[in-house]
Amino acid sequence: MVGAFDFVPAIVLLPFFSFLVALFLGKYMPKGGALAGITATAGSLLLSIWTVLTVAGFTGTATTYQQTLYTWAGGMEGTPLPYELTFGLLIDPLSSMMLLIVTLVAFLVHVFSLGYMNDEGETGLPRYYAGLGLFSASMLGFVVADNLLMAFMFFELVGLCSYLLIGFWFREEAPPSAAKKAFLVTRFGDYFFLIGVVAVFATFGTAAFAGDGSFPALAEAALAGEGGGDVNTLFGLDPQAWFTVVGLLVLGGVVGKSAQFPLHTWLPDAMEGPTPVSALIHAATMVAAGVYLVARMYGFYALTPTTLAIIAFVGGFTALFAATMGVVKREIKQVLAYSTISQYGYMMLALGSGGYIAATFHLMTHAFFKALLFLGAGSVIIAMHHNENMWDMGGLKDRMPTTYYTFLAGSLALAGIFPFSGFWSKDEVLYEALVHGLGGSPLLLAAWAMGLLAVFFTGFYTFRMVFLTFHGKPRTDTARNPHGVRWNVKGPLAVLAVLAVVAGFINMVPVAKLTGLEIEFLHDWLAHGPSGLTSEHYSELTHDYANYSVGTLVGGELGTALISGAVSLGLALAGAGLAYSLYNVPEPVEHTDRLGSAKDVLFNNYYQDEYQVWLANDVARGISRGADKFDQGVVDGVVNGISSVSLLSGSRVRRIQTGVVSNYAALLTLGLVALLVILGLQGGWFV
Amino acid sequence: MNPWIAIGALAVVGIGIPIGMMAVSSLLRPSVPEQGKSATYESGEIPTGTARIQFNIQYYMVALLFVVFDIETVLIFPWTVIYRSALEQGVSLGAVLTPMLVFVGILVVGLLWAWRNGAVEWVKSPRATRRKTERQS
Amino acid sequence: MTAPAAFAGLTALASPMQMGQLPDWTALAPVLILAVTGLVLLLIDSIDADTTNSALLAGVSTLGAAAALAATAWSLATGVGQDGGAITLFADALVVDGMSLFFTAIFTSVVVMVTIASYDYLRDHKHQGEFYSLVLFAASGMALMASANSLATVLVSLELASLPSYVLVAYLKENRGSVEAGLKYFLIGALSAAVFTFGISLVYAATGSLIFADIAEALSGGEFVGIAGLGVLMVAGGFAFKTASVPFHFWAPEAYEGAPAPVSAFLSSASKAAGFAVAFRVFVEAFPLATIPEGINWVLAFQILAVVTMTLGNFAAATQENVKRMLAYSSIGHAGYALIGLAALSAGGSANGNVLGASMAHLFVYGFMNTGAFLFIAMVERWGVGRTFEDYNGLATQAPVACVAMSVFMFSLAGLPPFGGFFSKYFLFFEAIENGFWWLAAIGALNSVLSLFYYSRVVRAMWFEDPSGSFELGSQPVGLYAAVMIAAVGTVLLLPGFPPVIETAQTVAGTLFA
Amino acid sequence: MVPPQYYLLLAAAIFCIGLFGILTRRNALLFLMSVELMLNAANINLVAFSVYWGNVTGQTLSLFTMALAAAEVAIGIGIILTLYRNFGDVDVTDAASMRW
Repeated sequence: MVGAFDFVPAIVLLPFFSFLVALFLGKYMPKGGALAGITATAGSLLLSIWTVLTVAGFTGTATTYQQTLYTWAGGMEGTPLPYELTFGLLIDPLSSMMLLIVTLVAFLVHVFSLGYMNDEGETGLPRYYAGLGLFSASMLGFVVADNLLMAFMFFELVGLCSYLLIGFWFREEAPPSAAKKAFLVTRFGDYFFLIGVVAVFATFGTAAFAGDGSFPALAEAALAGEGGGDVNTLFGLDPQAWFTVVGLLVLGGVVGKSAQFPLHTWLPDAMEGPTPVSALIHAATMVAAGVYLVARMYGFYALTPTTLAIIAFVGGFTALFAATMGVVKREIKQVLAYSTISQYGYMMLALGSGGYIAATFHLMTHAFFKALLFLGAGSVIIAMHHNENMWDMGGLKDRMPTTYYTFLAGSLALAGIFPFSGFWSKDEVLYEALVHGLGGSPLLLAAWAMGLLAVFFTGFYTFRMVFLTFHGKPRTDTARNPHGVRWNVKGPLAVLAVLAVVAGFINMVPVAKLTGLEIEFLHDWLAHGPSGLTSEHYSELTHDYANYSVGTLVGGELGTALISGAVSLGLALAGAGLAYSLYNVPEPVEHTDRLGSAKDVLFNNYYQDEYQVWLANDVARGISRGADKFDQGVVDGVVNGISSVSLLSGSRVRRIQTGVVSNYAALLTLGLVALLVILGLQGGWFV
Repeated sequence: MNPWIAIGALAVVGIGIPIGMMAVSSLLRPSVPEQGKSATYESGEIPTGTARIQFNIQYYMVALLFVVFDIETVLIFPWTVIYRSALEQGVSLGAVLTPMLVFVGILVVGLLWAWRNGAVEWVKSPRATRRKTERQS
Repeated sequence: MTAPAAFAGLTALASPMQMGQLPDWTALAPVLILAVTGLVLLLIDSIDADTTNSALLAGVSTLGAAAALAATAWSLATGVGQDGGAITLFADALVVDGMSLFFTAIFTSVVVMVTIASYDYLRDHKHQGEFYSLVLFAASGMALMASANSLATVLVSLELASLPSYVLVAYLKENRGSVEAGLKYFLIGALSAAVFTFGISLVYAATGSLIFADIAEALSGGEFVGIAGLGVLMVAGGFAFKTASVPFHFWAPEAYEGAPAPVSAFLSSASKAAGFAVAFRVFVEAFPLATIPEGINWVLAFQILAVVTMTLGNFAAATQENVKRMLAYSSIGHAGYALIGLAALSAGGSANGNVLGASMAHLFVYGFMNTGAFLFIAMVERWGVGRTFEDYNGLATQAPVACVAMSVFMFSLAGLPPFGGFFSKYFLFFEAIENGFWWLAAIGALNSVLSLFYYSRVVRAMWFEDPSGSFELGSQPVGLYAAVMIAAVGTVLLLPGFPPVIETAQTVAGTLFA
Repeated sequence: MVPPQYYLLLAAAIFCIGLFGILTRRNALLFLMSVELMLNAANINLVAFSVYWGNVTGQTLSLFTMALAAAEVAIGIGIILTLYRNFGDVDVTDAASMRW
């Protein structure tokens, strides 16, 4: 029977096909290939919905799917390659949910691009749509990958596409350099990832995510003392320590792609790209890829408490750190950029503190409301004739109500105001960190505290942005007479706004705990799937290997959940309230001076760029200079020496070819006699 | 008796006789050096030029063909040796004859080619051709 | 050959075997097709002695070679000589098995490419009929070499392959380079043939037989070790000549450089493979390591030959100025790699069959990439572009497609992924390590690194350097283009297509040791 | 009966004479003659040991060797002729334009 799973490859291939179409035929098509992209992503979206329904069990019994499509190396009998390198599909609740998110956002971004790019008369549209198509295709390929190597390859493709798209306006000065920065910084993380992939192969002989022979399962067996012989640890480390090393190596790629501290610096610069691209990058694709990867191989991370703790700590710190920087930004997209970093920090915090479901939940809700915010910002930018400075806006509320209300919905979600989706997911993230912190892992409490504090800043900068943009009086002429936007901008905004409001209802943990109703749909969703890939299995693992257990405040789990929710809501409201009092006035002024010297620090993003540039320039240059000396002097010396010796001996060797055939005969005879003597002496022919 | 003694004796005698004869004659004969004695014998003609003159290439061509085809007949010898006994032992005539016919057939193809490409023609040397045309004119 | 054995041979020739099955001699179909095509070409040339109808001649020879290739492929596919054991003919003088068919496939593929390419290369030349028939006679000699099961047939078939080759190298008889090359090739060849024949006579003296299996049995008695050892060494010398291995390689640089480029392609690919085919069979079957007296350590000889050959070939190639001569030396270097197939054997080694198979697979891939490279040279010669690296500068601006093909050949020869040459070399070195000869693999790998230097020089000249003069390439030679493209496509396709090749090669090689 | 070593020695001697000729003579025709000598050394071995082992294999092969020698000479003469035409001599060391 033909089921949804037979069409899963098409989900990936359709956008790829649109990439080809846009690339080669785009200039002959109306709208520069946009329609191809829209059709393809719409098709992918429909197929993803079908897939999700199948996984949910609506269309039959088969609810997961794992299939190797193509073995491109190894696996032949008697070959020296001990590993099989394959392309395969893995469809389980996690990946099918992600498919849905990615295809939905990609589809809406394509539609929105009609308004943002086509209607604005941009040139180079085929290139743009080709990039979008390839971007979506690579992300989808990454999502359905059933092994780490395939995931890595698509991960890199995603990085490449982001480079192409961020640098779309390559004739200007900033975008190419931002693209380069994005590429290089994420590549820096990916080096570690690549080493990690190799380490996984070397250790386990496989990189499959799921199944009995998958590397998380093998790692688990090795730690449990069963079948430890199948695992080769390197450098004489015991399995636990070695797995930590491997996990951290892979985490390098995650930190780079998901813009976690200290590799987050590329992301704000990436705002130089077209706004729909920013939406795609931050909501559904590139940045999400890192977090998704951790979730994908959570069965492995759950085994190594050190890695988990690092993930949680980095996440919590990034959440707070980025939120504080978002407070002072003047440009609307910059604020959103820092909020993205901050929100992904929450997801990492959740993953690190054993909240697999919470992270997935926040990944989903964030995808919706962040896509909404970016598209809304895009709409504002269209209206403002591509001026992004919030201090030039104001009062747009009345002139573009659709944008305003949808943007407001997104902002409420982002700030975590009840009952918008962001509240539920962020609340669950913090709840998980809290209970596991209380349950005997005090380190998590520190991460939790940072996350909690970040809630306040989130509320503040979110509403500062809203008030500055939409409220008050218009501060410039453009703001007084904004450019109108059409259906292709409003449509996606509306869809996303609805989702941003309701997406949280699929997993209302505090309500469930309060009422005892079975409404934790996401829990149930992630609890089924291939054995070893379920949330229950993960919580067992974190419990057994990382000693994560649930601790509570007063009132048991329910009380803790309520207190946690109330505190975070309160902080968010406090932040929003502060913003209200400062900025919801007809003529808001900058209050940053009150921050004193902290202002400079914040404006300069804690001098992150500076120190990295210093690192790159001075330290790295110093090291490079030393390395260069070493390279030029010693390595090159040796290499040049060898090569000149080779060439010299080559020119000597060729001299025996004298051109005189008599000499050849003599040398031939000599050679034969020499062989005869060697073999004769060795074999004792002469005795 | 060791047969080698006989062979050795034969060799000694065989080498000894001519050496002895030459030695004796050189002792007996009078020595009258004269230029005519050391000259190359050319049936009484006075020799001119060196012996190393260019022969017509066709000498070599025919000689080559002869060498090749002559030696190929060597390969027919083993066949002739077994031909009769093979027939007597009941091998069919076709089986005995076919290989040799194929062999000769291949040689014939080669000969045909050589013939058609002028290897067996007694081609005129350029000088001879020139002389002929001069005579006609 | 005793008389009754000869009768048996005759009977086998004439009478069909079992009902419903092809008679055994049909297993020789590829050889017969090649030889008959050669004769047909001679006949065509006899009928019209001055013909320069190259389309007819090239067409007939290509058809013949393709038919032989098809027959070989059919035999390989249907398991002739493999499923039911090897087919032996003429009282064990010839054998048709998987290995002989595998090598015949290499020869016939190369002949197809060479004859297609010659269509253009030989235009305006006289004596084309002879050229094509000589190529086919040499090819049938090579195919016979792969099937030889007795030192007598080895000698005859080796000469059948060599004698036409001498003439082919000297084919351009007005060209001093070609004549000089032919002379050197011939003189060294004659000397090597004499050494080889003397070696055979010594082996015969020590064992009293020329059939491989009987030689192996007689040698296991351990008598006449000295004589047999000298004979084995001299026989190895004969093969070293055919495969252009040091110290019998001296003819190769000159012959490849001076010969018409299609002939260079033919010699350096097919002729070399033929030498390896017969060497593999002789040394594995007639002088098997398992039973040969310890004093005859031919593996040591091949180890020395392999190391010296690849090192000398690559080092000398690195400093060449002439592209064709560089390829000639690189061809010597590749002979060194292929020699690993014999040098990395050991008595009772677990991976013996795999090593030999990997070497065979390397020769298969080499057949395509090296032929293609020389045919590209042929095309460049046809265009009248010079021969040195400088003359190739900027060639890509004029002939991008051909230069892409040439770059594929160069990178594949260097063993870079993603081309066929990468896998074949990789497997060769890997199997050598598996069989315990990591140092051979290490030397091979070092040499490969060096080879990258001079191969990339060609690519750099073609693509990155500015032309030193203006090109007048003139017409596009269709046949040459087609042949180069066939080789390029073959080289690329051999990456995904490599598994069946290596599997076939290792299976048929494994049966030799069984 | 003559012991077989003697034949071997005779063959080896003739082989070495041929080899000596190859190494010292520059005339292409003498080169060819030397090669013939070496081939005949092999023939001596073959015939002698054919008798020693009591089978005709060696003798048969010697016939083949002779035929091959003849074919080789035929081709050799042809190549030497073109050599003469191009280089004006049959000295093998004259043809040395390609080297290194």
